[in-house]
Amino acid sequence: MEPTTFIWPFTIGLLFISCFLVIIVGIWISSLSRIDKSRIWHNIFTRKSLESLREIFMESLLHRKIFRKNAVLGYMHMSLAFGWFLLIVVGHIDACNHFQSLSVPAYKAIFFRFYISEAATTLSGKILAASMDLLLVFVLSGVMLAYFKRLNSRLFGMKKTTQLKIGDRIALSSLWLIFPLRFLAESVSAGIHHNGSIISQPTGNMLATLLPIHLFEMPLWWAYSGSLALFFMAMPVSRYMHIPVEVVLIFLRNYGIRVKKRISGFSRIQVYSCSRCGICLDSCQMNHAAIKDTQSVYVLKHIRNRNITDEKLFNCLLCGRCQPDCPVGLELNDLRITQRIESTKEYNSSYEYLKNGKVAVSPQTEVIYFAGCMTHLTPAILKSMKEIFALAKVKYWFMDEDKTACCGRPLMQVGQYEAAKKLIEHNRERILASGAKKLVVSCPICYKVFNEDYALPGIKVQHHSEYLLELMAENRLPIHKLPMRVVYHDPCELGRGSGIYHQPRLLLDEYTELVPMKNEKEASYCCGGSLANIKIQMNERNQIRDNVLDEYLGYQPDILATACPLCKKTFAKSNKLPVHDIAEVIYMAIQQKNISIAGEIKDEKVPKVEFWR
Amino acid sequence: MKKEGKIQVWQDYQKEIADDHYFYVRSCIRQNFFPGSEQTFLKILRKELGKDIYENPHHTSCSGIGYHSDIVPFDTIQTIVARQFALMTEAGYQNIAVSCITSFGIYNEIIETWKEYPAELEKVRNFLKKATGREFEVPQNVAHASDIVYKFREDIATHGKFRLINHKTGKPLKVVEHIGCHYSKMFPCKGVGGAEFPYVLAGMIEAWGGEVIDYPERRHCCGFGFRQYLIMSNRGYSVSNSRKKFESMEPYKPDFIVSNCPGCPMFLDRWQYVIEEMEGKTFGPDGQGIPVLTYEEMAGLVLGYNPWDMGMQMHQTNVEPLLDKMGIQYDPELKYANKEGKQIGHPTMVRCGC
Amino acid sequence: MKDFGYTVIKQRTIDYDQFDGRLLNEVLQMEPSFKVCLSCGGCTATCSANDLVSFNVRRMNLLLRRGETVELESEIKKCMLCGKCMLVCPRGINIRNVIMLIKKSILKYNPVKS
Amino acid sequence: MKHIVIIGGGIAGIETASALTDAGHWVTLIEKDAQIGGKLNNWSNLFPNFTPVEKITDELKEKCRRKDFSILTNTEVNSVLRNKDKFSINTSDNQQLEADAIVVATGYELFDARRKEEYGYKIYDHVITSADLEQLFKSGEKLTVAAGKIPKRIAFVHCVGSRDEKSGNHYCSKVCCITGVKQAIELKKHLPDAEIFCFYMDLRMYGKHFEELYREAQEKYDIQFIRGRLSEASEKIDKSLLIKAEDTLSGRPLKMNVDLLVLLIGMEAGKGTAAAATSCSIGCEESGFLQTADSFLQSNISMQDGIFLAGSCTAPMTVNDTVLHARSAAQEVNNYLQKTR
Repeated sequence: MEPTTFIWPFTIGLLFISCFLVIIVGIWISSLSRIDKSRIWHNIFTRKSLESLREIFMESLLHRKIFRKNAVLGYMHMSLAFGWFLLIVVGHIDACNHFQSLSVPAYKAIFFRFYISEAATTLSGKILAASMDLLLVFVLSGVMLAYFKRLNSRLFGMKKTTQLKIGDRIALSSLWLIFPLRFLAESVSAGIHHNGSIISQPTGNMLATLLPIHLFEMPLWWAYSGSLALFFMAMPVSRYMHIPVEVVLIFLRNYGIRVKKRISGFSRIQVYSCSRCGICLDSCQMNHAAIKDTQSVYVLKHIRNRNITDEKLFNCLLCGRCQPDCPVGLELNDLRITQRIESTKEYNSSYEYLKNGKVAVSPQTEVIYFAGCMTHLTPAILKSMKEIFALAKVKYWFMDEDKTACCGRPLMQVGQYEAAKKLIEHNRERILASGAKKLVVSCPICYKVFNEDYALPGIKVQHHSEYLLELMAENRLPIHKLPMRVVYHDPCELGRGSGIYHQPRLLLDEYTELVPMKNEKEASYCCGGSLANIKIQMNERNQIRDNVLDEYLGYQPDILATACPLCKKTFAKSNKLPVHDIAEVIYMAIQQKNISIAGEIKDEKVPKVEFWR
Repeated sequence: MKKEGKIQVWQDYQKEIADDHYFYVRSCIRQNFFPGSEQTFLKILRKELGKDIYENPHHTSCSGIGYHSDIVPFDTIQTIVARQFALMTEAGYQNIAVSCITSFGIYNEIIETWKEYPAELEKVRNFLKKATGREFEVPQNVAHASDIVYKFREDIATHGKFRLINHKTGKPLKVVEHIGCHYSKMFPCKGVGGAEFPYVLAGMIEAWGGEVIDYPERRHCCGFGFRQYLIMSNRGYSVSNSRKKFESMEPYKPDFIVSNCPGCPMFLDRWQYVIEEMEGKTFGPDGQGIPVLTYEEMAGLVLGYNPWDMGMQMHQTNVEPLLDKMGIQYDPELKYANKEGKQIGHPTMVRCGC
Repeated sequence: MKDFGYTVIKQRTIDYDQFDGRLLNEVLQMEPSFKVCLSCGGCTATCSANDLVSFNVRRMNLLLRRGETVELESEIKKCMLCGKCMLVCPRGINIRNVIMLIKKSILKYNPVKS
Repeated sequence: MKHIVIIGGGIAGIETASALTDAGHWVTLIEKDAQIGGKLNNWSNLFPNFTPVEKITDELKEKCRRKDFSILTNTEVNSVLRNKDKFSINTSDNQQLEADAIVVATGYELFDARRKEEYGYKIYDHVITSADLEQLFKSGEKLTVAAGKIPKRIAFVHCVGSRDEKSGNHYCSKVCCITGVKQAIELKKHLPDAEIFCFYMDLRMYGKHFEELYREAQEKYDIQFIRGRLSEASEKIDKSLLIKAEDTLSGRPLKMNVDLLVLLIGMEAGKGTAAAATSCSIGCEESGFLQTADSFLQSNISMQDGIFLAGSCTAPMTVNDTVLHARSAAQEVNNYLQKTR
């Protein structure tokens, strides 16, 4: 059979989307920084490209990460993506095999069954035809599941599913129609021309007995082509852009390109790569406060559509819980921060007053202790650290004992990078002037910024949990196990933010009975007090906190240990569970040891430990 | 505004004002600012009301301006005041009639001090005796000159040839009354009607047919404030205060302002010119100012006295619009003529068509 | 204009009738928790920036409520957003958002700028 | 059976009478007005939860109906004579009453706002007191100002006649702060578009739910609180009022134009209590309120044996404080009568 007019919608659609993609990806890549461009050139002909292909296969086609989260959801995504991919590949092979040519035009492969007048005769042809039928059924099973998911997302292990807009609706509807229409068109053709295979032929025969299928053949092929065309046309305004863009993302990511502190082609690529699967919704603690429209998936959508409001952008704890869950591996926190930088760039402060030199001159020292603003409101942490320093005979400079600028991290969390730079510069000069080798920090918020943004050559930045572990390992701290069950809350900025999971646990294991929990380390909760969220109300913070505390209470701990003054303050407000910083716990254990040596404890079963409130 | 409420307040603040035989003490500055006013007062009392009022040419300044400018100490001013009382006592008078509000305040302040601290009185008697050999009695009645005019307001109304009425429309003239701060703000019971709603000028205005305007900044100081004016760099404060009052009274379209203080009419009058020079702003109709009168001038106009005889040409804000409204005949040619009829030159005036 | 060596001095009085409430309304609408400020001054007492420069968080509320936009703009910039004040506030006011809202909205309403 | 005469038929009087009747005594209540209930009759709703006053007055009146004690309305006490343990009371209608004990429950009087001349009460058209506002709420009339306009901006002045040496009252009247907050909310409910300001020196939200109501006023009703005492009010040409105060937290003078000014007037001991102090020969404190034997355990005990004190004749009190004070007075009287039996 010769090409007929119904192929045109498909062909035009395909041409359109191909051109569109080439242009838009071209724009994005050309807007990358010179360094990023050179990264592409340096890596394109290396193993990294092959690794990218492997990753594309594993993630974009097989959806391994989703499989890990939920098998049915994984199967659904895999059947659609991998199934469709195979349909195209096998379809082309089938067509090439039939026409005995290596350059078969796309429409001939896509509408192959329309162009053959009889069933395959060769063995290879038969196998290919049968696999095509099976693949189509495989894809259709995915489509069925997708229908089902719309109706009931809980079956897929998801509490929520994303809401759709018009572009997405068109694309989604046409996507859902493509495969049933193809199946019907092929079956009807098989009923008329007997060119089907193991599934389409019986279906076609059955339809032929029931219906005047002659009348349906051409409309069905038209509809199939039309739905493909519609899908291609709707793609640029739909979430299905993620299909091609994710491929680009994987390559670029493997070449070492990351989201920077400004909106760039790469951040646009990340934004377009969001498939809006909604997996990020589930792990989001904002749900506990009934805030349901500020999660990453929605914010990325608004960023893409350029209609993001501050109310949504800033209503996020930046706890990063959603990030490990993202099947596309998007840098969700950084994308949001980049947008926050953009949104607040008009009004950064310059802190001219820092130049007036109200701060003390830095003394020469080996060790600097920087407590952090918040720690000044938790004197128990301060006192513990001071006592431990004294015990370990460490000479140190308490840098922010008085009159010291903030570390700058709280500003960065709300996008005020330019303002933060001024504070960083100021503090950095003071730190460097001291000639210190070590900077011990009690607040994870400060710790992260000192570590990542301060450029302190020759100075080791340590959170006090790392530092205390070091002192312990050097036998500079007495060890005494407190007979109490402790659960440890990972502060976001220390855990997911800086990868410090083990040091606090090693310490607590040594000094207490540390109880492991389900949601810890990468999956740990945010306390709800995060400074990154400037929109959330106090009662909403409390709801988030109480949810977390309720789960912790399930482990029946004696105390809750954490390593952040803000987490401590946040939890302590509820009075549900005594909460102490790790430094307090260790100092108390040491004290307890001293007491028991002195033989003052009569009843050993009752731990006579008093914490400061 | 409820009249009954005000009447209630006025009734609460009735003061005793002597009936006759006054020892008159003049104001230092009024004789320069409004030289005809005190003369008019004496004329009214002697000629119209037939009262006995005596003044001794040897009386001095009470030194109140020096006192309020932190230059004259309290002991000194007490002794100076005691000397005035000695002159009064020597002349056989017991009632003092004070022309100046500052002096009135000073006399009251000192007499009250002596009541509270008799030792002070003895001390001052001693001072005066040592310094001048004089002795004195504390006056039995201290009245401000406006109190006396207030007391005889009905008599003046009967003798009067004019009323505070626009003779063309027949409507009462709208009058802003401004009371000197030291009249009753220090001792509300010493002023007719108290400090919040003083009645001394309002009573005259009402008795003579005018309508009192009660505008929001009524209580506000004219801005003199002693050092506010006396030190040039402070004068901006003085103008600002007057300006605040003008702005507040402007919507009521007052026909004139009347005051019972030496400084207030001076500043309310002169600052209108200054503000016009600085900002081009005037507060009366058609770019005119609001005429500012002393209560003696107001009484004099009611009694049909020649405005130029009362020194009303000394006002910087022209009074002619008011004279026209009241239907008072005057000869514009004689405004700047001296007693011999010779022209003495024209001062700069607030725009008023002349 | 004649120079007398002095001029009419601008009043220190807050004239509430001249108050332009747009900035205040915008901030309160976006952050209603700010309505309940008691002017206790706890925020100022704990303020990290106040250690280094004269900066009074409590006064931001007053400047905003009295329409002192010019001063507000220069003052608000001093905040380092460390968040200590929020741990102290007895009324649970979301102070950091207030600061950010003012910084943003003042660009629109500052009479000097516009 | 012992006979007790109670002077004053307000909340304290009725509550004491009721409790003493329950304890088996014969009680006579003397009230100078035509009806009992005292000042409460002129109020509309009670803080802090907007309870309609009728709920309280109806209950009190019901107690009077149900319980067997005599009430002499339109009656005042002329003199009280002691004869050992007995009192002989002469009333204004020349009745002679013999009593074993007397309870003084003469209550308070509202501060006469005219005494704060600078606020212009009864002089300016749109200056009213908190009591006037209650009457207005009670009457259900629409609140309008000049030319039938609906007020757009309203200011409340706290501490009018309280904590003010110039009014002669050094004490705090206790109820005005919360009354102001309550009335501001009520006005805002009536006039949702109005701006409402409260000018205060301190806000004393000491009672149960008071602080919560204050917060609600800020949070839900946008009532603005400005710390500063009003120096003066002046009427403008359009009958609105120019008010001046210092915004003490900014440290600058502030002026604003308001359509209505509400003066939160305080409590004074009043003529009735002064008369009782004289006729019963019991002492007054400097504030004019009656002297109690002490402030803690004997706050119902007067300086005269057999004469007891109940309610706001001893100090400014809220309705619930008065009720409690009255009940404890009844207890004290009962103990006393047991002893003298």
